[in-house]
Amino acid sequence: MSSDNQEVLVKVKDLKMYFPITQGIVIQRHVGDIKAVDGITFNIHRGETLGLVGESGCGKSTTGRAILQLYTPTGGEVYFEGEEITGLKGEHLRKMRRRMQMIFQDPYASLNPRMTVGNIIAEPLEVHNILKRSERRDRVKELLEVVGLNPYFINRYPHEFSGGQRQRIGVARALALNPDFIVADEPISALDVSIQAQVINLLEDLQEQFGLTYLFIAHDLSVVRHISDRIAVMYLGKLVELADRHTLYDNPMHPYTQALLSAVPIPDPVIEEKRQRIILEGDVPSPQNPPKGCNFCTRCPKVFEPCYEQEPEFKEVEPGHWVACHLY
Amino acid sequence: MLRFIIRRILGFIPVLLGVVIFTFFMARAIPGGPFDFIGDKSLPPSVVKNLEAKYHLDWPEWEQFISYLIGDELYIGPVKIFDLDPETPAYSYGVLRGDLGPSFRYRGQTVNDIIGRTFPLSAQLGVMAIILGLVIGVPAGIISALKQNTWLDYSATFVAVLGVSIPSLVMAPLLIWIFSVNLGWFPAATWGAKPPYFQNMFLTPGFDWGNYFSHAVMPVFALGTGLSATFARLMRASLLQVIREDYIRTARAKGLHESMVIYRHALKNSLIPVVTVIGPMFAALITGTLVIEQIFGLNGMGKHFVQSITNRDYAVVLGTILIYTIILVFSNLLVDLAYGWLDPRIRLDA
Amino acid sequence: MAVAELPAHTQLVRKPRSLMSDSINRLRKNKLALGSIAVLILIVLAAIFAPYITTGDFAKQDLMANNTIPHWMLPLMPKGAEQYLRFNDDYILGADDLGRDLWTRTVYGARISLAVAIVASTVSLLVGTIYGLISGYVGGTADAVMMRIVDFLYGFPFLIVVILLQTYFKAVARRGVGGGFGQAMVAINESMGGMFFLFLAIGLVNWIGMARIARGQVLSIRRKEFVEAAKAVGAPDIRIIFRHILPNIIGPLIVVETLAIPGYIFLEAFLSFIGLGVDAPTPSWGIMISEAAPGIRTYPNQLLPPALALTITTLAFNFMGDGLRDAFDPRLKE
Amino acid sequence: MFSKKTLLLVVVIAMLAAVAAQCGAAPTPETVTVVQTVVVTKEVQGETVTVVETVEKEVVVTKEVEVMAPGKFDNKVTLHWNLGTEPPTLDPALATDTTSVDLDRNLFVGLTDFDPVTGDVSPMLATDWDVSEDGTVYTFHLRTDIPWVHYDPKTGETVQVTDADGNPRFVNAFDVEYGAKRTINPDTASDYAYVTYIIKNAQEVNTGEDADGNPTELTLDDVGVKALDESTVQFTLENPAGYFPAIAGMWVLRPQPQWAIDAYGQRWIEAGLIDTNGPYVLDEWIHGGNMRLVKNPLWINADDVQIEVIDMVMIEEASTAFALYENNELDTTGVPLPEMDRVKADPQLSKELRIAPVPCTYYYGFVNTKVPFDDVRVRRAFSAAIDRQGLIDNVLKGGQIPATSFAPPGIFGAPEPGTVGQGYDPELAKASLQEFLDEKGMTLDEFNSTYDIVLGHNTSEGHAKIAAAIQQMWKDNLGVDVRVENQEWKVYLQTIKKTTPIEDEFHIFRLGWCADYPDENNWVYEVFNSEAGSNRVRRNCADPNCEETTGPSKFDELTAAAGKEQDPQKRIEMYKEAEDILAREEAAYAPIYHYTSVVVTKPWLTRNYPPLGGADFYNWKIDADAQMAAMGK
Repeated sequence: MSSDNQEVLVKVKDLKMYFPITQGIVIQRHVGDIKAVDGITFNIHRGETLGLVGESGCGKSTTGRAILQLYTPTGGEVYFEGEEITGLKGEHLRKMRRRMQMIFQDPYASLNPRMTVGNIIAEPLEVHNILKRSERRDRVKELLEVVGLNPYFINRYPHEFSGGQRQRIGVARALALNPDFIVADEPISALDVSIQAQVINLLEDLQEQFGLTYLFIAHDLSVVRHISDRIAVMYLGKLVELADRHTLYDNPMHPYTQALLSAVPIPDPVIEEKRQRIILEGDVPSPQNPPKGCNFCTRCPKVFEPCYEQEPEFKEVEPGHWVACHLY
Repeated sequence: MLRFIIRRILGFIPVLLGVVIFTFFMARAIPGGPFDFIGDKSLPPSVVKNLEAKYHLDWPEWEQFISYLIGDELYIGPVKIFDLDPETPAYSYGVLRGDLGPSFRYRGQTVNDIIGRTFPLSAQLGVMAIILGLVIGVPAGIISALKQNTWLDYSATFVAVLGVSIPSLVMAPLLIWIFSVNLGWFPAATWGAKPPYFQNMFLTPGFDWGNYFSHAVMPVFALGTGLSATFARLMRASLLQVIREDYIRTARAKGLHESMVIYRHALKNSLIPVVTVIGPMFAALITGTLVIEQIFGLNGMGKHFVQSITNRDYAVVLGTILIYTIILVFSNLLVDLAYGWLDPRIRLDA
Repeated sequence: MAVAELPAHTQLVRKPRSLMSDSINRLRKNKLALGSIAVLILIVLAAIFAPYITTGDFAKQDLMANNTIPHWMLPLMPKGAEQYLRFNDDYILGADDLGRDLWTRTVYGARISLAVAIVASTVSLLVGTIYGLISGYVGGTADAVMMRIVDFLYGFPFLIVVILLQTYFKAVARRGVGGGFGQAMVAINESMGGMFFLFLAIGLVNWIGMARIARGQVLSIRRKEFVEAAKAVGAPDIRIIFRHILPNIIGPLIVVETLAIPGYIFLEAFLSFIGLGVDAPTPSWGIMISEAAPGIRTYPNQLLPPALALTITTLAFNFMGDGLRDAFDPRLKE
Repeated sequence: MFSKKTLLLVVVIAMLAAVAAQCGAAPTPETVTVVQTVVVTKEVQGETVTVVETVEKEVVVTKEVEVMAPGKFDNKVTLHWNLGTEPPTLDPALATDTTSVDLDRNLFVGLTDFDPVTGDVSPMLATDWDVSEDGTVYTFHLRTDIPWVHYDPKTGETVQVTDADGNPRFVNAFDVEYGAKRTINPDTASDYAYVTYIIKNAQEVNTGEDADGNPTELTLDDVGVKALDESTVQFTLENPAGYFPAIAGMWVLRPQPQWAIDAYGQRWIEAGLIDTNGPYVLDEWIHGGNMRLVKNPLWINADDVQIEVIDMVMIEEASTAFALYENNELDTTGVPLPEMDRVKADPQLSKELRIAPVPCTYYYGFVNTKVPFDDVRVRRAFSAAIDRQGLIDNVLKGGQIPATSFAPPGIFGAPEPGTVGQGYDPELAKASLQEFLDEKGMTLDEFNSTYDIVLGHNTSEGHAKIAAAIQQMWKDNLGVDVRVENQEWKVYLQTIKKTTPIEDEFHIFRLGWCADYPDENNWVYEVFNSEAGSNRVRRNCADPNCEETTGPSKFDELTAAAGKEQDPQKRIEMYKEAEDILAREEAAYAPIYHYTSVVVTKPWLTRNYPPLGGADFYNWKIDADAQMAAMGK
């Protein structure tokens, strides 16, 4: 699957998301920022699944939320179908929301415990005043069926469901508005392993069925490998590598990607035995005070002079393979 | 931490100023003045005039307010703020210089005198009552939480709730009747009326502890039982919540002895609600509890809160409220510091 | 495609259970709380139907019957009381020192105490919740400012403020002070038997704690993903506040408020003790107790009805509050 | 010589030090040197000049903590007494309340005294006095053997005060003059200064204004009080006043120790600082807690004073004080109203029960200009419908005396209760109201709906009970509905002022009046005279708000003349007539009862109940053995 000849659905340009830190005894002074997302640029093509991978706290969830305008980005632009959506407000933003949805990580926290499943799924319809009351109910039942739940569950409350079922409800809610683009924020990491595959399969089925575009956020490469067309690796608020999945898995360029990949078990005992784990030393530096030069220089096994001086550019080293590293 | 403390203390300034402003003008807004009448008789206007002149109540209110804050004989540079005959003694040196002013009702006594002599007793009573409350309440709460839904729990809860539900207005005369008049175990009153008591919070050589406690026991008990009930109920509720937390399960799973689990892991966290109520409670108690003081004839601060308002004894109203507020904000600060100790997740420098 | 885990017909059998119905189920099992609710309902009914179950005139004096007691109460009296007691079985609980029927006064007294409980807690719950919701939801500078205000007020000695306000309002009541607004307030107060400011003051004192708790709750709920989800589907703020946040925080707030009610009833009693309660001859338990307490050794029977009523009511509110808390906390589900 | 500013600064620092010492940690008694400003007269190069000087004085700033000094007061005849409240002051010039005044009676002598049995004026410091022909100049002749004493609480020694030259001080006419002028001095701001206004120029000096409201030229030297020599003091009055000897016995005119007041300022009344001249000295005063008086061994009649120590507590709650009494911790105390029935029935307590008179009267004032109380028949009906005895028997229960006129027994000129004025008369009440209704052509219902009659009282359980009972009597005897309202004390007193707009006034208000000095002038004249009294009931007013009067009526003339009359017998007659006019003919107010206090006294204590109330401990006796036995010692 080549990305060149495809329509760009979402374009992210130099996106920045800083959270201010204030301090002061009487007057709150702005003393610094947590740079959760610090200038990332990438495209998502219509119909593809872009996997976004990184350790906890690297800013991948923030990226997802910033794209959806759940956070107001500090800088940069996000385009949806060529239209800039950063800075949209009120009615315009609400209209745009119909086309972009999100699936959340925690199936327990993402459903309001005081609402019935029917109301939860119908909420998007209600908010956007789509369909008549009676029709909404039918639509909800339909959605329940689509995600593989019994439509008779419609009057039940979330706490009566298992984690996997709840995540299906979350998916149904995201589908209610027939969106084009869905950010799936670690949708399976809170689930039992046995359920994970079911949900992944469901998402894949739905993609096929409705022509969805996914930004699939995960913290380890093994999950995204299965579902993603292309994979982006994030470290400390920046993209370090972006390539289609085969390229990335076969030829990881960035030392961080290499380290991540070395941690993925390989379901082949022979190769698995030979697998050498690259153990990264030290901790992730604070996003409040990232290292000068390359973000990764404090932990990189292949670090050399320029890494401490200059920030590497995120450049296309091979066609469709973007890396931010001084080695290339 | 230090930053936090400094910030909080700086934050007290507007609170104290607000309290003083509010009280100052509110008290004066209430109809009637301190010198309108003696007993059932109205004073002739001429006499009232003399009295008001003496205490500068004939000044405009804002001038009275400024003089309350900084004193009424103050000069700023060459400008004399108040046109006063320097021969007449200053009526007040101002709150900022530690002078809370004179009492209108107790002529010749200052508010500093009144608070200085009533606060120690109220504080002793309050502290002892809180200690009693904790000593009874916390273990009772722990027991009923650990033995949840057993007869032990039910009876402890019942006694506790009963303790909260009996007004001290009933409890105090009942105690006097039973333990003083009928059994003759304890003196009915006169703690603080006669020695023994700590004055200025210090002990004198040869202090008679037995006598001291025989006077203290009934008021402390009357006040402390209600508190212990409150503590017991809070303790039970919060401990019940805490022992369901995962880390307690983990501790149990590690095979720790149950008492260790409770003592090392659960207790500290479950104390938070108790500590929360202690803050304002402490302030309220050590600045006097009117009902208890009234019935046991204690020379405490509580009655001055109410009496001074009735008497329109403005400086006493302000002085007592100011002291109360200071203690209140500082005990709230202590509570916040205690949070930090009880639950390290609560960061104080944020 | 994944399928439902159970065949369809088994789902049909069971009715859906909301958290609320779960809570009610738990509450049903708590005999003590249920009993308390029953007692409270009984007291409320007694207060509502006071004219029908009493003589109807709490101020009526039968001076010849002053300090009399019915025969059945004799065992409750201290020994030696026969020497001075006078009996009169017309009054089921006896008569006070002005010959007023204690039963009537106690029942009518419930009106005041319950009104304090209900009005003060409603005021406090309403003001506190709204304030906390706004502060917690809007966040940012508004939150900081609002919380500074609360911190500021938290240091305020409110009992004394109540006393000052009560004194002030009682003072201006007949004095034409305070202009049209003041007079209007006074008129409202008079139409409520002098209780309006009492309620207002008690409610206003306690909203601060409520606001703090509400804000804390809002903050914890606001971070929940379902709120974000609602935002993501484009739900407006109002909807998020009322549909998603309020229903999730109101339970604990009501519980906290229920547990605070005994405090309000006590505060009324205290204000009565210092002469700032309701106007005579309107009875309140607080007034009745403070009148009867000095005579505890001679006429304990006069102290007993209001003290017992007050104790039982606060007991019931306490047990009900405890029960509600247990019922509303899903973690306590065994 | 310091500049004034520097001086002020020094004083400030010294005071701050004193405050700090007091508030801070001072466990032991401490003597602090305080710099004070004093005005002294000095001989400078043969000339007498008055200069302001600073002097260093040793002042005890923290009172000694009593270490229960064993033996100090053991085996002394001791009275245990409840003051009931912290005395606001012991300064005779400033005292206003009965507690302070009672204590002053035991600490300071007056020019005159009142007979403990009859209440008549009797000689004390003044052995006799002359009155000038026109009745305006009173010359008092003083005994000169009463020593000023100083008591040292640490050693327990009482010594006679000496002057700068070492001569012993005796109470003399100059002390009386000083005391009177100090009271009149506006800087002292004495509440009771107004009772001295009968003295020539006292009013003008005290108010700082002459009769026309202009600033006065007069100084304290112009006030009509003058010590002619050590043993003679002369008072010149504004008008003749037959009651002046009674005023002369009041606390505000008692001799005061100038040297102590100059030295210690307003703290001169503290234990250890105070100089006194009465039967007792002040041993200890822990404010708000307790006070102890000790017998003055140098007192002229020391041999007659049997009680050596008076231990006083300040318990406000009557029922607690009563519990103390039952525990033998008090020798006498008041009986709380709710306990009355039990006390009366108790075989022992009933024997210890006494009813003591209190020179006060409880009354309901009618606002004479407020419709319908502008009609005498309505007022009379309301007054006659009050069953005073019924109220006393059923509500008050303290053996009070039903009042039909204003001044209580024991006041000079007061008629015997029941002989004149208006008492309970339901028939008269009904007839009187009916007459009014007939004239207006109203029914009772119309009366009730037309006039929303309001009875006001200040917030207090006791007043509320009385109001409730009388409200019921009016309902029963007249059929009228009266609303009862209460106000907080200070507000209430504002409401019932004569100057309050009539629409804000109650129709009926309750008040009490207590004797300042035992003479009718203090009663009917000062309270009800429409020309000179406070006249809250608005007698003789030309308009509802009483901005103009209709001129003096017979009552006003009678009471004014009786004050000036010198012949006691004539005065009694005149007051009797005035009382009758006020209560019956005008029915301007409704007298209700004369106060009593119901006290219990342990059998070992012999005490008197002077008609003017108060406690003259020096006349009391204790059987110490019986007391000790009861206390189990």
